[in-house]
Amino acid sequence: MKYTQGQYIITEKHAIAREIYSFTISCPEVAEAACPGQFVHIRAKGYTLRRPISICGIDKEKGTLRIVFEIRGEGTAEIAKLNKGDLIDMLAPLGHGFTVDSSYKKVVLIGGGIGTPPMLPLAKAYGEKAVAISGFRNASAVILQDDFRSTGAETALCTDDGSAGIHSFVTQPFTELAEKGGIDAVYACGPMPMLKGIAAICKEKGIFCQISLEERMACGIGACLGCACRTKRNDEEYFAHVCKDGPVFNAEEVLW
Amino acid sequence: MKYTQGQYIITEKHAIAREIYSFTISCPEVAEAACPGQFVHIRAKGYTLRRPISICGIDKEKGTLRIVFEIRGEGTAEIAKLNKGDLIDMLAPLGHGFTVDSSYKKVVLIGGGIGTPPMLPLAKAYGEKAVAISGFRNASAVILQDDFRSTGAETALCTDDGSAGIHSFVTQPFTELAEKGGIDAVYACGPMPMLKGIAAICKEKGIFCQISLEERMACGIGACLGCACRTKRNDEEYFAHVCKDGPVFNAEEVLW
Amino acid sequence: MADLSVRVCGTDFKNPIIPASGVFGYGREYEELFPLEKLGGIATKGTTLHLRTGNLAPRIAETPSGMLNSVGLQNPGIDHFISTELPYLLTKDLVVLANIAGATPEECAEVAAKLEDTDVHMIELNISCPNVKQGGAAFGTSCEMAAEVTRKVRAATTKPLVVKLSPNVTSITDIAKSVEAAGADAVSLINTLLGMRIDINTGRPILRNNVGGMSGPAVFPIAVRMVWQVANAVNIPVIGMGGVSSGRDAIELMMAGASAVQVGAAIFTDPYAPVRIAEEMNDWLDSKGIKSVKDIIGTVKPW
Amino acid sequence: MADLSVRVCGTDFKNPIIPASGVFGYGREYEELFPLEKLGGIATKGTTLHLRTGNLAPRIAETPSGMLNSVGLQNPGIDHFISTELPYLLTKDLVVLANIAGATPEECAEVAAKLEDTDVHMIELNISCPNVKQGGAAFGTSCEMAAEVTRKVRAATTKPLVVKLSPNVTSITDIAKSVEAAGADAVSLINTLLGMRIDINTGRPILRNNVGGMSGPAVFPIAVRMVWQVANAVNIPVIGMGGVSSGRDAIELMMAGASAVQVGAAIFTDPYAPVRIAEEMNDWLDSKGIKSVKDIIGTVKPW
Ligand SMILES: Cc1cc2nc3c(=O)[nH]c(=O)nc-3n(C[C@H](O)[C@H](O)[C@H](O)COP(=O)(O)OP(=O)(O)OC[C@H]3O[C@@H](n4cnc5c(N)ncnc54)[C@H](O)[C@@H]3O)c2cc1C
Ligand SMILES: Cc1cc2nc3c(=O)[nH]c(=O)nc-3n(C[C@H](O)[C@H](O)[C@H](O)COP(=O)(O)OP(=O)(O)OC[C@H]3O[C@@H](n4cnc5c(N)ncnc54)[C@H](O)[C@@H]3O)c2cc1C
Ligand SMILES: Cc1cc2nc3c(=O)[nH]c(=O)nc-3n(C[C@H](O)[C@H](O)[C@H](O)COP(=O)(O)O)c2cc1C
Ligand SMILES: Cc1cc2nc3c(=O)[nH]c(=O)nc-3n(C[C@H](O)[C@H](O)[C@H](O)COP(=O)(O)O)c2cc1C
Ligand code: FES
Ligand code: FES
Repeated sequence: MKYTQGQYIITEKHAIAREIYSFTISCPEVAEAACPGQFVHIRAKGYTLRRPISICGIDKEKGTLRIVFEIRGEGTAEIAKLNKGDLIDMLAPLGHGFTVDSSYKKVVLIGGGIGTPPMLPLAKAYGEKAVAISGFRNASAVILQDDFRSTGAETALCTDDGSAGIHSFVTQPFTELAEKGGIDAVYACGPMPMLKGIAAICKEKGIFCQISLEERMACGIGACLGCACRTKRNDEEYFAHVCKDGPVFNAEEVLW
Repeated sequence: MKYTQGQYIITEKHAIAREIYSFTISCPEVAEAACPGQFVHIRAKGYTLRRPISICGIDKEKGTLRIVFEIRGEGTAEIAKLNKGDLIDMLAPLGHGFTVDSSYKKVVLIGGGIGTPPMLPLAKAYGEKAVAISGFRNASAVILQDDFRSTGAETALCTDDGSAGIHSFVTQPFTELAEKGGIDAVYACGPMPMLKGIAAICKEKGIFCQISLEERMACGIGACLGCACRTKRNDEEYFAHVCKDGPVFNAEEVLW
Repeated sequence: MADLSVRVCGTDFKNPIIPASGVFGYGREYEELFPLEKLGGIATKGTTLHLRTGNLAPRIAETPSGMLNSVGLQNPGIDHFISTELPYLLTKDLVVLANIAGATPEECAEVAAKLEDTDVHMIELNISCPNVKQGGAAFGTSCEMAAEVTRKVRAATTKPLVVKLSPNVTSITDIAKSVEAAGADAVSLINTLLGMRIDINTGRPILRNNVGGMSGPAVFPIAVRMVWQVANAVNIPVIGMGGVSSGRDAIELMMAGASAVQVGAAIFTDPYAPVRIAEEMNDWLDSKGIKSVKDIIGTVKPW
Repeated sequence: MADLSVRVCGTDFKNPIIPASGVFGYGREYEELFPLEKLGGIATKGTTLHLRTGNLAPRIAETPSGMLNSVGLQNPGIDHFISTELPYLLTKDLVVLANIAGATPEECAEVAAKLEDTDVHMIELNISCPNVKQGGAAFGTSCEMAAEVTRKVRAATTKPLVVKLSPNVTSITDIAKSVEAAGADAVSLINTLLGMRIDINTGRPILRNNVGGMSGPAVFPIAVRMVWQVANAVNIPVIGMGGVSSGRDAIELMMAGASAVQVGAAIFTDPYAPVRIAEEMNDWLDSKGIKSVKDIIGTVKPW
């Protein structure tokens, strides 16, 4: 199975910050097939288009997935109304995830805001080899720090206003780390300016960097060509699709 | 107040037959203003048009209304999902109700299928002076017979297949009653052929007859002219509107 | 409190929200629910020279996020409007747009002429109705017919003349330019899109008229596109409508180029829609620190 | 089990359901979910002479009961289609409609000519795309252009030729009659309606292309009306589409006159939509005791 569509039971629901929810979903076949960096495509009652949400946790033994999402508009508000015990309609797992290489000695995971959730499965995969840098607007938007710590990863927390952790953007602690050297790979998800900044640093230092992109989607599986993204492959421009070729891309492929 | 729109609490919900529900709604101002034969216009989540449903019970003391409706399509199915304690959005009370005259000695109330509910407030108003004839497809569709009996009205039950009560259409017991004479008024609601049949008998016997009509509605209050009904007033054709001039019409006014 | 007032063809509206013609009658029924003064204006039910009984029922059908209607211009005729409905509306503090229609250009002009001696504020000429002289095609579907009826009505009135366009055309900008050239002071759009539903259990169209006009949220993206195209094609104001059901929708239509916004089918879902929409617009403007709604008209920045 | 088979232009479909062009790619992605054999046919992604990269993103916006797209005919070109996609599809037991487009009538004809030596079952010519020679107006918006491109493609192919009509026109029956006269074997309709959405927080159109094509349940009543009008105006079969999302919708479109039904945006909501719709049609026919779906085509009884 590559992906499948079905209705799955929500086994846990938590509000983990203002308008941010965590769902644990029982979906054994999907959990079995899922990799870090992939996403699920969720149907919102009353809406034509599904909503793409990154996978934030994969428990193959329990057969569960975890997702963490923020209410950004009507569709996510509708999904947030679902409760523990309700069925959630997902097309999953979708997309091309992160490259996880067990030979890497040190990796940096950088999440900005609601881009933090997809970093968690990587933290679990790399454990103590990972440094997880997370950035948020302010203290009240901070999520998942305990989860990152419990994977054994080193963590660094930044806020734009200094109300929690370091008063800086994620690029500052990352630059410091990068200066020290020894980083095998950088993985990032978050707002475009952040991703651009990180990609530039990695390019300069010659560090392998993968980023997870967002685009408006219809099918979610590569059929409709809705989620185009300009990339470069073998020096030729290539219109890739975020849902199938991504959401994870090698940073150097992306034409910003 | 003529009518108002608001969200009201459902205080009771019962399934009273297959796909037929009874709601009791706490709405003191609406109950205060309501008369037998009027209807409420209910918003169904996700639908543009409201659904018109007759008032089946008015308790001015408790400040409640009762409605009884059948799932006929998507909108009524959506309304049926509401539960006790939920809010129901109503524009009410609407329309022109039945003429209730305390000087009448004997009246006949005739309800066919889901046209039975609006007869109940009349039974309450006339008590022992009323004979309530109800007709249904079969035994499993029978509703409200205990309610009619508890008003003191005499009741007669017909089913199309004889699985309960008399094996006949409502017109048969009604014709027998009409033959006996002494009827001051007939009130009826139900399928068109039934209403036509009753109106014809009343016309022949010279009995005052009021019927409640259905038509597809948008505004429900007489503004959009959506629910036209051909009628005759002072011998001139008059395009009446079911929501405002009706739903109750004097049978002789209607151009079938 | 943001300043919600707008000015269209020299007429001041205290806010840009106007119930659309046909959904609001002449205002009396909704006045039970809220004072008409809360509205910027009112577009009255399409009125013709003589009483019209309209089409047979059913005249209403539901569609996904919308509806069809085939009322067929039922109305009591212009004389009744002038004697009975207009005086009442003129006692209210709002702009009255008299929506008029006719079966020939001459009939439309005659209706407009009758309004000349009244204090009605504006005339909204509905050109989506069939032109009997031209075999029944709607006036609004050809530049020539649209221009002709506009010219005739223009000659009959000194009132601000708003011509209401049909969306059932290949190029609404061509029609808009024709009516501008023929003397329209403003255009309003969109009227309903022609649609149909069939009851599969009976094999009959749901509407007795077989087809009807579609409106409601479903048509909103078409309205935004057409308002944007027309606002960029003409130099007269555009009054936008079609599927508006929230303050955000109204803001969107104004950014696309509308100077004021009419609200139709949304009223059936929520009878307070016009009032709520004006309030939501105010809240949004306040949240963005925008002082006047006039500052957003036509501000969309195309890519 | 009702008989769901239909025959269009001499080609047999095991059931009337066909994923619409553009939503289903060349079938590979959905084959992960169900065997393509469950479909009556497939209308492949619109294919042009050369590879096209399409428009910049965002290309997708949501609308009430619908969506906008501005993919801009991204496709790998007809040679790639013939060498790589078509052979795969032809191993499946379904009818393949090759949807083609071009910037000039000549380009369309050239694409069709390339398909002549293949075993593709039908050609579906999309005339909603801009005609570069005529200043960029869509072929499908004038009878002359529609007829010209149809004639050129007709001359280049002996395959059954389905011409796919644009709904953004004043009279779709006139266009349908023109393409019939120019040699089309069937028409399919409707393509998308031009719409627009604006992000009011940025003041920018949501689509990078500013405007896009609207489809989904919102447009269904327009599709029913146009299918009904066209089926009554031409003597060639009509393939219906536009907003179909249930078996009941498909039945309704066939009663209006469609011989087969395409399913587009509904697939995004429910990827199994085409399969489910065929099953629902069967259930409904069985419940009514109708033996063959062919018995409902065009059976609507207008008032
Ligand atoms: C691969 C991927 C992974 C994502 N992972 C997460 C996650 O883990 N947690 C989370 O909170 N959010 C995530 N997002 C963003 C999330 O998809 C959007 O916030 C959501 O679609 C907004 O829907 P809405 O109905 O609330 O907003 P609306 O604005 O009402 O949505 C309207 C339309 O635009 C689309 N849209 C709006 N914003 C975005 C966006 N940023 N990206 C893609 N489509 C958008 C919607 O899907 C919908 O089709 C992810 C997006 C992508 C592409
Ligand atoms: C004055 C009045 C009183 C009514 N009282 C009752 C009652 O007490 N109990 C009850 O069960 N039903 C009653 N009805 C009928 C009820 O309104 C319809 O069954 C209901 O609107 C169907 O909605 P739907 O969404 O289930 O069906 P759909 O077919 O999905 O509805 C589509 C559209 O058609 C309209 N429509 C469909 N059938 C009817 C109909 N028979 N009358 C009017 N509009 C219709 C709907 O309102 C909606 O706008 C009454 C109707 C009227 C006009
Ligand atoms: C029931 C109904 C009746 C209408 N009658 C008229 C009319 O008489 N004159 C007119 O110009 N437009 C009429 N319209 C069109 C509306 O004024 C408006 O242009 C259209 O409904 C689109 O707006 P909406 O989507 O907000 O409803 C009518 C619309 C409806 C729904
Ligand atoms: C994302 C997308 C891409 C489309 N691409 C094409 C295309 O390449 N060629 C074409 O003829 N129609 C194309 N269409 C139009 C559909 O085939 C169909 O005509 C339209 O969407 C109406 O059907 P629906 O409402 O079921 O989606 C596209 C539609 C969508 C949503
Ligand atoms: S969303 Fe359809 S190709 Fe990506
Ligand atoms: S429903 Fe609007 S007039 Fe009756």
